[in-house]
Parts: sequence; structure tokens; C-alpha cells
Amino acid sequence: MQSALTIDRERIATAAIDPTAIREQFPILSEIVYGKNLVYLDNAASSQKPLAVTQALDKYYASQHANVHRGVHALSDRATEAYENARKLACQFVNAEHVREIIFVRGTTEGLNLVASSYGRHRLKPGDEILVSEMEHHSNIVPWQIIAEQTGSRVRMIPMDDSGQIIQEEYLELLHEKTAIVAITYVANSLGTVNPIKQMTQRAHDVGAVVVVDAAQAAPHLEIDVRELECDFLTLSGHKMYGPTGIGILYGREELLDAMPPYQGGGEMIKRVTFSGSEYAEIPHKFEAGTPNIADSVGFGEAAKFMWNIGFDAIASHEHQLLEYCHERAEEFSDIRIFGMAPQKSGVFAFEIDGIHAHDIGTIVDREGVAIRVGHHCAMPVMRHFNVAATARASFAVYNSIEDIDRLFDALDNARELFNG
Amino acid sequence: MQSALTIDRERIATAAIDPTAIREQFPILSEIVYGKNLVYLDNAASSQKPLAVTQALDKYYASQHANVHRGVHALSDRATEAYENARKLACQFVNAEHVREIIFVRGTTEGLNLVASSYGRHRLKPGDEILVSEMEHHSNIVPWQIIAEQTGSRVRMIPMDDSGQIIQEEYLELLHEKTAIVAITYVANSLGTVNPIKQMTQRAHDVGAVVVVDAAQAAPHLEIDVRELECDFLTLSGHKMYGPTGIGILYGREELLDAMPPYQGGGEMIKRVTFSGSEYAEIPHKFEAGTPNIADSVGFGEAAKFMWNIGFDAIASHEHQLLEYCHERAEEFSDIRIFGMAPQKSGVFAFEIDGIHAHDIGTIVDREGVAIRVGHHCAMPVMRHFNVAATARASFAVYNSIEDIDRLFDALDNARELFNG
Amino acid sequence: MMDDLKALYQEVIIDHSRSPRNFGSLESANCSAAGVNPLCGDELTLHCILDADEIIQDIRFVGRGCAISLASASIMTEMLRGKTKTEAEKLFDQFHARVTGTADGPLVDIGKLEVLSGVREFPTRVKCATLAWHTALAAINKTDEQVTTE
Amino acid sequence: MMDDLKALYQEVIIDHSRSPRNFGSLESANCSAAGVNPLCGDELTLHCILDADEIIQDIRFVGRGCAISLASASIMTEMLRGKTKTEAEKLFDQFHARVTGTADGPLVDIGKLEVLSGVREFPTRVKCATLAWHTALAAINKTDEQVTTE
Ligand SMILES: Cc1ncc(COP(=O)(O)O)c(C=O)c1O
Ligand SMILES: Cc1ncc(COP(=O)(O)O)c(C=O)c1O
Repeated sequence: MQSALTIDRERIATAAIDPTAIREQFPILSEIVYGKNLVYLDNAASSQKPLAVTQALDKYYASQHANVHRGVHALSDRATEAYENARKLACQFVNAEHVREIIFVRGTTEGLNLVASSYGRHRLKPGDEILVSEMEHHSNIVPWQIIAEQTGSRVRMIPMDDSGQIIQEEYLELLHEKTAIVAITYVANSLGTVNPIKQMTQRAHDVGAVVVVDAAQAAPHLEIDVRELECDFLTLSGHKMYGPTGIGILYGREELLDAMPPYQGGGEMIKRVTFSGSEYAEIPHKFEAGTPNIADSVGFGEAAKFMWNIGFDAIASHEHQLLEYCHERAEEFSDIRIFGMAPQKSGVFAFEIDGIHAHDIGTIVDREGVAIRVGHHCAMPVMRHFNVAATARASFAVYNSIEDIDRLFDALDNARELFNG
Repeated sequence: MQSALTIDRERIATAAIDPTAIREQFPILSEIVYGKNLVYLDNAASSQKPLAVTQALDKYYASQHANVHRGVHALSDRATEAYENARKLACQFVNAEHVREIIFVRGTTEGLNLVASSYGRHRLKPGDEILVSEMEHHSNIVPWQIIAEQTGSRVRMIPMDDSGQIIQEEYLELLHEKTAIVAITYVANSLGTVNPIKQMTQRAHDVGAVVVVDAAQAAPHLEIDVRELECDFLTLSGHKMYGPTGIGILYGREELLDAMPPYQGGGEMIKRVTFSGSEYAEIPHKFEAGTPNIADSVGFGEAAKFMWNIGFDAIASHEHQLLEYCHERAEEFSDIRIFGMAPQKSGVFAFEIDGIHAHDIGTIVDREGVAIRVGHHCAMPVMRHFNVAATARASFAVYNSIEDIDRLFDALDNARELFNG
Repeated sequence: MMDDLKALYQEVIIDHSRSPRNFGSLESANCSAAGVNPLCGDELTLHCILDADEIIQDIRFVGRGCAISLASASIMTEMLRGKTKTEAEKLFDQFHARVTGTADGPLVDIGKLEVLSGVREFPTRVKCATLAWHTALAAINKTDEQVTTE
Repeated sequence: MMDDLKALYQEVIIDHSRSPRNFGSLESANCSAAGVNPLCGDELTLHCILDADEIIQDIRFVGRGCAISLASASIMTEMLRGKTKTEAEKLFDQFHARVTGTADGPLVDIGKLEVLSGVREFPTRVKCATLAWHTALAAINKTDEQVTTE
């Protein structure tokens, strides 16, 4: 890493992305908090939404809304088309082979619960093992604990090292014929680590296990390709990738979804209902009981287009430069400790400052208009690994700039002044 | 019922609601379909949204969005406040005692699945019985069939008579000490019947059963009061009561929710996670795993306010007049058969026309700009009761007018002309 | 009233829907299938006799449905009797292309099925027009599974 | 820098957070409770000796947390020693009203706790300032359950 003095501002300035132009598409970024211009660096928790997305919601409600699938009237037809078109966009977004492999869910948490409950109940036997890495978000731990308890199977942890990488040798040790499911995150929300999914998937398949990928933090930053990854299930949240709250997708391989029992029961997911029993619809409908979140699905499709328009390469290189700049600036300070030093890392800068609790840092920088997340980031096992209760985390999106990071570092000086001054 | 000639148009014109003024708040109602002004009579499937709701979504995304609950920065605080304020509005909407008795869900279907899965798994033993009425929507049948199969309990049907009312004597016969759960709809979507929930709840409590109320079709029309009804659980969908898609609420009595295991696992719903086990958060958070649908919750609160502003009495009397007018006009025709003749009936006009399949009716009136629903209305047991495959259904909202109904009846004449020459 | 409605509900259609041909069961059927249109709950069961040369010797149906689906089933059974499995499949492809408006090139002659081409203007009704066909193909291909048009 | 930040992070607070008083365990404790702030995962365990007259004879805590929660715990333990259970509860009510800005009427004297009143301007931090108190009250009321500030 270069020292702070040699930071190449020019290189950064010539990046493919012009955050200033992009910011205009995000009205919230003009908010003033405590008299300061907002600097939003809490993107890993939830990103902001471009006008294209909110306008798509407005347009949907103003000219297309009705309930989907079962109507013969014009609006119902428009709504169904809008909804199914969103599914096609989602299918392209993860490069799935079949549109019917895409199920709309509330978000990653629901996607993981659906797989744990429905696939898990169908497949897990007493003594089976579910491997979950030490860097998982709680949403990729708790559903497995619940189904393990119900089925007599067992959750085992794949440990990580101090740089925040899964220890591959330990993973291989843990894999054996009892391994039914491997659940891993593509990108760790508390560290930024990008995991070698494809390689891990191949090893899991060698022992006959299926792989469930939590792509919540990957979706906003990387081009996702389920066929290239060869994973069996993958799920992500719209609200972290410039889309609305309340919507996400679950990808599942057709044969697996076909064989699974439904998750929720109700309208839309049945073929025939009698009091002596019901027959279920085909996928994806089997897994979409009740009126779906139609408007936000449409918004999700719009968010995918927003990202395509910018381009994944541009997004990655822009965020990578922000991250590098952060690391460089951090070198100026001997009191900063960074969590997550994997060579493959996406736009997450997690840190602590000697003698100042993350929570206090959060409050202090907030008063400078700088929004970061502080706490355990729903990754308590990671906190335990590093023996901290909480860390501070800045995380990036396409609208962030080098100035935003300077604003963060300036605000950190305030914290030092208050505590050490 | 009066004959068509004596229809008292004046009485109707002096109703508390002026649909013309209300229509201005619904941009979609100005849509032109096939060159005709839209007449939207498919409200029981999903209602349209007033500007107040869509503008609340816009405002939320433009000035308040961040992830909720765990942030210390200004936006996170705003989002949390907006979200929890929506919960308070929802609490008022059903007149629950405690805000923590309100859980945000995707809609009625998810609410019913949550209760069936979480309460059911916790409470049902082999041999226990779940009573479900014959007029239930599939969403209030299938989840019970699924959990019955998993727990060895049994779903029994409470029959209805030909007017579309639950046969109370049969209900009392079915109730006994093995009855664990009674799941009934407040208003039947395929018939309009308003069920005597309070009375049925008391009888269920006499034998120690809990009562789960499907209020999906009640919420848009009646003032709901869970304390007056004395029910144990009640759930409804925002999208049927002028709110956004993707959001609804589940009310549950505090002691019951406290004792139930969580439904989905993940972020937000835990106190502490380790690989040796996790501790769950208090209600309502225990049941809200993952990032909630924040924006649409806010929109839900706005929809509740929209209804309060009009007033439940005004809504009920307006819709009642529309229904009466429909029944009156139907008397003009000997070929119309109405389904659902309960004295207590809300704004649903379900019918068939001799010799013309509902599906064909739907298509023909659609070309006149009139949107109605045709099919089994996710209530196949009701269709079976009346030995039909499908019915046609017009259902009302505050923006519907007497002219809308005249437009429907005119369009029905087209169907007769095509089929009968 | 609108022309496309009149084109959809031609007299022939109304007639077939009121008095469907080949309606009834077929004791000696050697292949059958059931189809359901989840849109409206309509169900249709199809029976046929396929001989050793894969020629449809007889074909009948029972069920209920809208005018479009009954007329389509009725006309289909009339046309399929005597056809080979392959001919039936080809005819369905042509018919499907016509009612979905996806046919390219010059219009092929689909005979009596022509009366159903008005469905093209009613995308939500394509399922009604094709239910009988999907069910028939399932029957002659001896697919056991129940057919749906979803 | 902003005045309200300076009011929040007064020197006394920083000092208490760096060298919390009454930090440690208490072998002879007859009541204890654990508290957790789910916001940041901070945990705090409180031990005390309550005598037959419900007077707090000794009180200590262990745990980790932000400056606000540590300072609050530290100052609280200093103030509660020698108080009765009822006095402790009353003091908490006054303190709670002050930090949430919900006190009405003339300000009561809350003694040393005054240094924490800057929290009023930071609603998201009220939980940090009150965690120790919730835990203490749970302990002296012998509530077994773990306390959270949610
Ligand atoms: C009576 C009734 N219950 C349940 C539902 C299901 O509601 P949702 O589709 O919003 O989950 C509906 C709506 O279709 C309904 O009318
Ligand atoms: C890695 C990871 N997995 C899962 C989740 C849960 O996503 P959601 O809260 O949208 O369900 C998150 C986000 O908090 C995450 O960062």
C-alpha cells in the first residue's frame, strides 16, 4: 500500500464514474443534517434509491396496478406483465438459466429462511451437517440453527483467519459425506471479504452437499453469475442494491425447487384446494403464496437496470478506488485498526480507534453529517473472533466520492479531540 | 328489496361520500382502456392507491431512508421513527392494546402462515383439531393443512348454508375440547358475508381454542377492533385497503406471541448469536427477521390515515348503497344469479349469468373499460358448494359511484347480445 | 360493440361451446389426461385411442369451461381424429403461433381452427384456447402429470 | 465542533469511562443481573448486596461499552451505594425523565447524574445511558431474566 503522501488523486479523478452526476439521481443525498451536507457511508446496511426506482413505483401505481395472475381485465394484465418482466430482469441479473428459477422474497433473510425451512425439512436427516462460515451475517446462521434443531442435524462453523478469510484447509477438513448443506456469504458485510464461491462450491459438490450463497453484499458490487458459480441457491436483497425495501430474490436450481415442499401456503401457489387436500402450482408460483409485492418487484427490476447502465466494471473500479483511498488515509493514523484485510475485498472499511468505542465514533461523526454504521453488524461471531463488542464501518456506493472519505476522516479527528484532546 | 323503477337516486346522491372528489386522489382512475374511461370494480382483489400513499413513499425515499433500529446516525433515526410510527398507526387501526402486539408482514397470507407455523408448531398435538369455515380464502386453508400434516392434527370444515352464512349450529357441534384453533374470515371475499366474529370467538374460548381472524376483506370496509372482537390473532393486507403492495399486519395477543417460537430467523430478531445457540429478541422484533419493508410500512400508515379521514361510517354507508343499488339493478334481469345473500354483507357483488361463463363475461366487460374479477376467487370450496367453476365479482371502494355500476350493467348487455344474439 | 369482441365470439364459437362435439367419456381409451386452467378453475379431461401407428382413432373430452375453451376442445377433437401424433403436434404449433400472434412467414392454413384466431387480440385468453391442446398432447404422449396452463 | 457533542462528552464522562468506579465482581453479592444493548452488542453484568432493609450495601459491575454506558454505570454505582431500593427507583425515574427530555415541572436535583443530561440531545443514545439502570433495577428486584434496552 502506498503511503498517504503519494495518494494519486488524478488516477481517482479519471475513474469511469462521476459521482457528482450520479448524485443528482439521488434526492436524499442533498439532505442537510445538523447543518451539514449529508455524507452517506452506510450503504452495506441499505443503499439510497435513484429517481429511476422511485419513479417506477409511482408509474406502476398511477397506471398499472391491480392484482396479478388471475385477472382478465386490462390493469391486471398490465400488472402481471410488469411483475413477470421484473422476474425476467432478476433472472438476467443473476444469469439464471430459467425464469422460473427466480422467486421473489422480502429479502435475503426470507430467502435463506425459505431454503432452510423448505429444502432443509425435505432433505436433512439426524446427524447431517450444515456448514456455515464464521463470517456469516446472523441471517445465514439462525435459520440453520432453527432447522437443525427441528431435524436433528447440526450446524458446524467454518473458521476464518485474522485477515478475515475462510480457512480453506479447515473447510476441506469439515466437508464429508454427512455434509448436506454449505451456507456461505459471497461478500462478508462486517469485513468486505469476497469469498471464493466457485471453488468452495465445487468442493461441496464433491461430497454431495448443496451450496447456498448469501449474496446480499455481493449484489451491489459484483456481477453475479449463478451458472459460473455453479451454486445451488443464491439470494439477495433489493434494498442494498439501489432498489426498494421489502423485495429480494431467491435463485434455486430447477430440480431442487421442483422437489421441495412449498414454504408458505395460500393463494397463487395452488392448483386446486379441497378440504381433503391441496395440489400445488409449478415453480416459481409454488413459492409465492399470496399477493406478491408487485410494485417493489418492478422497482427491483429498475434497480437492476440502473446498475447495468453504470456497468459492473465501472462500479467495481470506482468502489475499489474509494476503498484503497480509505486504507491509504488510515495509514496516517497509528490509532486505527482495520478489520478485514483479505486481498479480495469489496467496498467495506471496518475499523476501530484506540480508546474510543465505535458507538461514540458513530455519534460524533454523525454530527458532522457523516453516516456510518457502528455495532456488531449482525455478525456477532466476527466480533467475538476479534474480541471486540463493536466496530465502526464505512461502506461505499456509486455515489460516494473521495471527498466523502475526507469528510469521514475529518470527523474522526473530532472524536480524537473529544476523547484525547 | 325495491324494484328497479323506484331506485332512490337522490338518497344515494346525498351520501356522505363524494366519489368524484375522492377520485381525484387516485391518478389511475383517469386511465383510458380500449378508449373507455376505466371503471375499477376489482377492489376485493386489490384496491388502488391515493396520492397520499404514493407521496409518502416518495417522501420516505427522498428524505428518510436508511436501515432501521441499529443505526446511530440521523437517517437511521428518521427511518426507525417513521417505521415505528407506522406500527403505532397500525395498532390504532385495529385498536390493539400494545404496540408490540403488531407485527409487520407481507400480507394476510404471510400473517396466516406465521400463526399456523409458529403458534401451530408450538401448540398442536396429534388429534387436535383446527376448524376452518367453508367460505375461507385458500390462504386460510392451505397453511392449516400444511401444519396439520406436520403435527398430526386435523383440519375440519365448518359448513355454510346457501345464503353464504356459516351454519352456527354446526359450528357449535364441531367445537369440543380437541379444538385448538378456529380460523375464520371476517368478511368472505367470494360472497361478501360478514361473519359474527365476536360471538364465534366467545364460543371458541369456551372450549379453550384460540381464534385467528382473516381480516383481509374487512380492513377496507369495517372499523376493526380486536379488543371488542376478543380474537387472539387477526391479520390483514395493506394492498386491499388503499396501501402499497408487500405490506400487511398481524395482530397477536401479547401472551401468545411471547410464548411462540420465532417464525423466520436472522438479523433484528435476535439478542445474541453464537454457534452454540441464539437468544431471541422481544416481540414484535422476534417476528420481524431481516430488514423490514420500511417504506411500505410507512405507506400502510398513510393508508390508515386516508381511511380515517373519510371515516368508517361514511365508507360503510357509501359501499352499502352501491351494493343495494347493484342488487336492485340485478332484479331487472331474470338471468342473473347472485352468490351471497347474507343479511350482513359488505361490498361484494358476486354473480353469474345464465349460459355465459364468468370468464367470457370478464373479457367482454373489460372491453368496455369495466374491470371485474372472474374465476374461483381463491375460494374453490365456495365454488364447489354452489357447483360452479367460476363466478363474476364486482367489489367496491370509496371511489366507486352509481355510474360505475350502470356502466357494469350496460357492459353485461353486450355479453348477452354476443351470446344470445 | 367492439369488432375484436365480435371476432372472438363468432357464432361458430358460441355454437361449439353450447353443443360441444365429441363430448363424453371413452371407455376403451388407452390414453387420458386432465388439464386445469388455474385462472378460472376450469377443468377438462381428455380421453383418446391411439393405435399402434400412433394414429388418433378416437378422441373425446369432458369438463366445463368458458366459451373459448369449450369451443377449442370441441373443434380440436373434430380435427384430431384420424391424425397421427406428429401431425397433431405440428397442428398445435401452428395453432399456437396463430393465437399468440407469433407466427412468422405466410399464414398457414389451419382449417377450422381459424375461427379461434380472434384470441390473438386477447392475450389473457390464450390459456383458454390452448388448454385442450396441452391436455391432448399430454394424453398422447402418455404424460401422467396433470396439465396446467401456467 | 458542536456544543451538544461537547456537552455529551464532558471530561467527567470520558474520565469515568476510562476508569470506571466500582468495576469488578462481588463475591458476596446476593443479587445480580445481566444487561445487553442490542444496538451495539455491549454487555454489562451487575452485582449487588441488598440488605434486609432493602438498602444497597454494595454494588459493582463488569462489562464493556461505549463511553456513555460505562460512565453511566460508574456514576450510578457511586450514587446507589447506601440508597434503598425505593430511592434507587425514584432516582432512576428522575434520571430517565431528564435524559429523554420528558421531565415536566421544575428540574429536580439529580446530583452527579447531571453530567449525563447531554444525552437528551442524542435520542439514539438514551439506551446507552440507561442500560446500567435497567440492569440494576432488575438485579435489586431479583428479576432473573436478562435485560435488554429494546
Ligand atoms: C379473505 C381473504 N383472505 C386472504 C387473502 C390473501 O391476501 P394476500 O393475497 O394479500 O396475502 C385475501 C385476498 O386475496 C382475501 O380476500
Ligand atoms: C451478508 C448479509 N446477509 C444477509 C443480510 C440480511 O439482509 P436483509 O436484512 O435484507 O434480509 C445482510 C444485510 O443486513 C447482509 O449484509
